[in-house]
Amino acid sequence: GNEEEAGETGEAGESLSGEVAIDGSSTVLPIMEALAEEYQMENPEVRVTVGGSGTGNGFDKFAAGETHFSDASRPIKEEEAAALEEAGIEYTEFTLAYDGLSVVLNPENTWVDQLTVEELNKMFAMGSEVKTWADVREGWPEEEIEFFAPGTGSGTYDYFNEEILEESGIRQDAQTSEDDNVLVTGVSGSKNGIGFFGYAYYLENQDKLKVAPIVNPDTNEAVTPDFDTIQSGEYAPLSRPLFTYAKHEALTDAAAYDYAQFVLENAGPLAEEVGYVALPEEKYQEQLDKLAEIAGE
Amino acid sequence: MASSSVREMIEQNKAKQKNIQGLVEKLVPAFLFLCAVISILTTIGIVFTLIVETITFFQRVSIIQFLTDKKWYPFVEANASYGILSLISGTLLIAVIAMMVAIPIGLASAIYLSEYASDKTRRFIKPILEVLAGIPTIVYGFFALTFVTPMLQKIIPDMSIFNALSPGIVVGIMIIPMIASLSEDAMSSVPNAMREGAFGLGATRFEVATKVVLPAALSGIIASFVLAISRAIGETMIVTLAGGATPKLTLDVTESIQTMTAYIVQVSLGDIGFGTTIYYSIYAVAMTLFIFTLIMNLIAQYISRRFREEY
Amino acid sequence: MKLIDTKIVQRTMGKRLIVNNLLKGLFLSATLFGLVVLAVLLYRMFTQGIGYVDWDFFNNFASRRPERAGIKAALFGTLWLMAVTAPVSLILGVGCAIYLEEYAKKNGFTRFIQINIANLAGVPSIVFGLLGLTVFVRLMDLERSVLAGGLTMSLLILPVIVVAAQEAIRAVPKHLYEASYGMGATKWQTIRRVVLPAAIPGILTGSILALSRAVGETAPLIVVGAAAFVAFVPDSLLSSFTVMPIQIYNWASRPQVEFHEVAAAGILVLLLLLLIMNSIAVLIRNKFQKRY
Amino acid sequence: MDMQSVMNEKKEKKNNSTSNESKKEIPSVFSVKNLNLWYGEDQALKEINFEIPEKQVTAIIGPSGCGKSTFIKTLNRMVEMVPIVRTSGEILYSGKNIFDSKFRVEELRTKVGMVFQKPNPFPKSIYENIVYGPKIHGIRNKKVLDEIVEKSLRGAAIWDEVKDRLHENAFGLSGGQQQRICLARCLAIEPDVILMDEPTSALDPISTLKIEELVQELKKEFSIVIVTHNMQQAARISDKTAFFLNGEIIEFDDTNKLFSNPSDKRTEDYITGRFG
Amino acid sequence: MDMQSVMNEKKEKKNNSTSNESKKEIPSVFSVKNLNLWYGEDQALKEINFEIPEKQVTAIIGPSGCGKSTFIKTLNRMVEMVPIVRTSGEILYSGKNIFDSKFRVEELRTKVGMVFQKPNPFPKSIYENIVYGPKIHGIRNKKVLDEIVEKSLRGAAIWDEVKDRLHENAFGLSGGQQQRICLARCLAIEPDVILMDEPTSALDPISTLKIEELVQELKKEFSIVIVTHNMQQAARISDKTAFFLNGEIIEFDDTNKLFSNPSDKRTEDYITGRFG
Ligand SMILES: Nc1ncnc2c1ncn2[C@@H]1O[C@H](COP(=O)(O)OP(=O)(O)OP(=O)(O)O)[C@@H](O)[C@H]1O
Ligand SMILES: Nc1ncnc2c1ncn2[C@@H]1O[C@H](COP(=O)(O)OP(=O)(O)OP(=O)(O)O)[C@@H](O)[C@H]1O
Ligand SMILES: [Mg+2]
Ligand SMILES: [Mg+2]
Ligand SMILES: O=P([O-])([O-])[O-]
Repeated sequence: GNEEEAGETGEAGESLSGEVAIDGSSTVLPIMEALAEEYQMENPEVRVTVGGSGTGNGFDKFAAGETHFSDASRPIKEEEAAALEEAGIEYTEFTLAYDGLSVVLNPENTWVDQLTVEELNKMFAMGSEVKTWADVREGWPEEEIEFFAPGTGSGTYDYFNEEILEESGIRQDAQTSEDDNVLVTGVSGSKNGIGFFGYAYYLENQDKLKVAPIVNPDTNEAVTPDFDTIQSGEYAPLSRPLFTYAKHEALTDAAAYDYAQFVLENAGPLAEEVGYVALPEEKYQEQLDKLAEIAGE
Repeated sequence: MASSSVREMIEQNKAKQKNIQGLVEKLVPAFLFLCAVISILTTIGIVFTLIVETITFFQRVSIIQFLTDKKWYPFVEANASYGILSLISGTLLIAVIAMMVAIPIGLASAIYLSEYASDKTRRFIKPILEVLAGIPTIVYGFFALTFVTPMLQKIIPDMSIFNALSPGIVVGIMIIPMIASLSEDAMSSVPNAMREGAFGLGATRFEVATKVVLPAALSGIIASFVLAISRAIGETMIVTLAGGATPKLTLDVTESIQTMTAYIVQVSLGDIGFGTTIYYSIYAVAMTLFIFTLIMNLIAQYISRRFREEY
Repeated sequence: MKLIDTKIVQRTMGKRLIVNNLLKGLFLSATLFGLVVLAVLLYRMFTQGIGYVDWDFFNNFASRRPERAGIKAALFGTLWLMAVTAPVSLILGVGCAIYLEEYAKKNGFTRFIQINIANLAGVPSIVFGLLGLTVFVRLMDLERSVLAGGLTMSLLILPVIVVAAQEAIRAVPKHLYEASYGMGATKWQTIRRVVLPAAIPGILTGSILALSRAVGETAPLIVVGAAAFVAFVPDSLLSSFTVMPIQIYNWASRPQVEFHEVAAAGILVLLLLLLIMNSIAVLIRNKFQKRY
Repeated sequence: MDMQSVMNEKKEKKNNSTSNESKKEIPSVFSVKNLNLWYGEDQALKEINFEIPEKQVTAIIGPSGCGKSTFIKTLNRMVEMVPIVRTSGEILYSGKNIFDSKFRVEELRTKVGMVFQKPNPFPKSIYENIVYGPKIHGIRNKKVLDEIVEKSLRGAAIWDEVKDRLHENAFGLSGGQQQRICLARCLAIEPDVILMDEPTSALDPISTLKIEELVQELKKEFSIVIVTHNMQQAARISDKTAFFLNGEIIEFDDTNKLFSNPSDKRTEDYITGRFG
Repeated sequence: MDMQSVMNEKKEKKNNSTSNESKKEIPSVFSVKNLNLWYGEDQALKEINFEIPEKQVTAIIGPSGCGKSTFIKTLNRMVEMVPIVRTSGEILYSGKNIFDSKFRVEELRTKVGMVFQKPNPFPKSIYENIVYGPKIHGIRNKKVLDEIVEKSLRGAAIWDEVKDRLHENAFGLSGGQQQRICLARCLAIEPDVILMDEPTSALDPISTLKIEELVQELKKEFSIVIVTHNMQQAARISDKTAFFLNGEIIEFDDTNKLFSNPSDKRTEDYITGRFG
């Protein structure tokens, strides 16, 4: 179904050419890659490059004028907005989908049934005393934990830092990478590994990973992330929206505008396909209208 | 055609060509000189960029911290530590494991090829061994991550997926041909008269190889080791894929580590913004790496030059 | 009076011979170890990857679905990169070699260049990447383009080409120079019409081997920058690009087994390309060997 | 050593043998004046004074290491390929000193061709070998080049042997043929002088004979200087002979005279085989 | 060639010169029987039959390429270092065929030492050179080794020259000294036989003389086989001489007899300098 839909949009933009440069969140990368892939098939003359160097790193490039769209797994920070203003770059935020930031374990880990926000904090926070599972909860084995986390340039890190770690920063011996695939490889390859990243990466690698249910502090019930619990917000506090920021100046270019349209028209189904939760249909329509408005200016 | 015509034609052409030819003869060497100078410019470029950015780095981070701090954690500016020791230790750990694999195997291969193998065998095996050296390192990295590590995990169940042992072994495999080939060259150039002398005393082939040929070829062999260490230190993709990203001072080969090269790749992949301290830190790391390998290369050159004309 | 105890000699003889044979076996197995690893490596890449190598693999771009993933962008990216690297490194490298062999006086400066080249050959490739990043990407503002990557690679393999070309030029017999000078040829005429044609097989062989190193290099290009997802063929020197090793790295670092198979398929294509390049080098060498 | 009998034959052939007086009349192509040459510290040529006559064959003989090759290479300044060479004195060629800074060595070598001890064809086709000289001197016209090739190969008496395989590699030829190709290559730019440094020493007797006949033929048009360690050869083919010893020119005279009645004791010792 | 005068001197010195009859009495160390040897397709030794006497000096002479080196290297099977070598026939050493598959070549070479044409010391100290043999044969006792070194160096008449620099590199010595070091190295394992392949051809006359005197001395304890291209040397130092030609043994007899009254025409031609 998706492909055909994509096909129609593509035909509208026939004979378009140009360059579209995208970078930013690695959480958003699977959606954006899928979008770019589908779009490129219909519009081979438009050159779309997609990077996944992390939300923060992405904004750096955005401000440097190197990219046209900047993906983000958290809202833009004040200092980033300031930098953009200084560079004279006008932009608009578009929401693409919802994500449930997933805490994952090795499948051989049989003892962790659920984790609380406090336990996560205790494990991951900077200066943490936790070395083995036994330090987290009594009765768990005395085996050394291996921590895997997104790099500090990523939105996921920022989000986790804010919601779980209370801005304390992450423990320094954690294995960090901006590439979430590396984290998957790490956790799936180490019996005592634990890590976190976007839901899509968990879903894609379900056979190699085990996801930890997180206790919702409001209801005190352990919730496993899935489409329903993320959409409903039950999976809290780790549910979050995913964004892309578009540069206004770029949208005056036919190719970039066409691509933006394509993104909003197809983000829902493609997000679901790669493992995120789509927004309600009308939200996409609203944003399409906003897009037309910006381009119309 | 009159016999004088060629001569005349040459005369005429000479008049015409004289200036052009003179110019060509002056311009060409100038251009070629420029080409040669490019090699120096490249070195200057490398040293200059490294130094300039490293200086900026040291304006922000004290060189004392850089050299003595035991931790390398640059990612949170507020709480950063820049102790190159942990990256160096990771690098050396890999190099040591690699040499433990490559020296015995490489040297044994060299001895076999130079002392035991027939000409035909040698001509057959040596090029095949050299294929090993020509395989792109990314292939080795992939091999380490998807084949060697899982195999090692079966033996050492506690081993982390990212560890020093697996990439160390694979780097070692990669440099076997280098040691084998260079050492074999050194051993082959030991004159046969020396072997005859030893055989004439009733020595076995093994005794000739180890007690006569090996000592005589020692300088060439050591030079090959030093060059191989330099390669191992500079190797990037294998350790990036299979070594992990946690710089630490450790001798535990089952743990994840980080090398200097892997750090540079990690930061480059994240596209760290121009002007941040992290950005400058990769130059400081690269400078350290450059100095290490430069020293190694100079030592190798010195050894092989100093001891070349021994017999 | 006899100091040598023939009994000891007799006694140790057997032991020594056993040691000799044992170690011969050991040395042989060490030699075979390399060959076995090579065989295992190739076998694994083959069994993992061959299923994905088909026409579509060459004709498709990168994809989030393994079965649709192809290497077209990377393959063309590599070819584009070579289109920059080959001429630049050849011209500079051969030029430098000619200068050193034919024009340079044997003075300190020449020796300095020579040592310099030897050391450049030992600088880790990732450091060249940083040079490229600073000089080509930032200073010359070429961005993360084919040109920037190609120039970086040119500098990387320059020393290898210089050394190979020097050796080839040195192997041209002196009597050919004499013949040419004897006809009233100028120095450059002699070099261009006599020396280079005679040295070209050697130069080509060395250069192809150097270029095949460039084809397989990953690290410097990661530093210079090549995007994660590129689904088009570059169309100009300033276009962004990806190359085969980076695409393979991308696939290899994904956790899904299917992508590992795609990576292996990519490796097979890369090895095939290298095999072709090396065979050409060997062919050239054999064809032109022993001409004088 | 039947030098005498060779001489006698020769005398019969050449009835108009040149006398000391007639020698003066022949104009010279090279006038060598007080030539000294050093390889670094070692002096290889000492105070050479010497007139090389036009359209004659001048042979240079002497024991190994006496400076024959050095001298002949000095005539086209080929000796300067050895970087440590220093010279003093002068060599006049058509009135101009070839060591003069304004004198262009390429021009000199265009006029003064050279054939070497070992045949040294380029690793190209026969055709390309011959046209190499004309081409570097700017002659590009295909028809002219074809003519030059035929004429030069005929001049070197090898046209019939190779005319059907002009585009084959010259390396496929025998040593004697290669040497004649080298000679033809030299003739192609129509020099005035041809220098030959032991041109037959690497050849078999039959090829040697061919080259010797050729030299006799060529002297009608060219002035020839030939170094040889074979005294019979010098006696057979040359008009004048110079005897070198330890970098000095000991005797220079008509070939007949030098071999039959040398004026210096050392020459006599040498030609009678007492040393060398 | 004043072979005759050398002979005369020699005869005077050795009054008890061995006659043909007494020859039979001397036991032999090597009995060579129908030995043939091929390098690939080329036969280098043809049907050699030969008894090498104990505690005597046996010289082997013959023109270059006749197979002298090949033969002497066959005696300690050193010739097998060339992989294409094939042999037939047998060589008995203390009654056993050295080509026997059970015969250990290392053992043979311990008993049969060899000194080569070019001095080939190991690039180690003089001391290390001498003890190399004893050490590989399992002798580790430092005191014994010290004794061996002194005894061997004395035996090779070089002790006084090097006793103060035993731990310097042997490469620092002159050629003649190096050769005596090699001889000492060979003596250190106390062989029965010493093979020498033109041991003095790379040495100056004085060193040569020293080695020659040494050989005379050594034959009291060892059987010596020496290849030489120098007939005077053979005449001076050997008791028996074998003349090789084209891989065949032409004549083998007492040195006196062979040089003064050769029984084969070819031997005579060779020793009178008619060829070779
Ligand atoms: N390239 C060189 N560098 C230094 N000395 C040289 C060089 N070429 C020749 N000589 C020396 O110059 C002297 C004359 O050499 P030359 O080659 O002219 O002798 P020649 O008469 O041609 O001998 P031959 O008959 O062996 O060719 C010799 O003593 C030689 O050692
Ligand atoms: N390694 C080899 N491979 C093939 N043929 C060989 C080899 N060594 C020697 N020969 C051939 O065997 C024959 C005998 O050689 P050998 O060296 O024994 O002669 P020689 O009498 O010692 O001569 P010289 O006096 O020159 O040392 C020669 O024809 C030689 O060409
Ligand atoms: Mg000469
Ligand atoms: Mg010999
Ligand atoms: O890559 P991020 O989505 O964590 O910024």
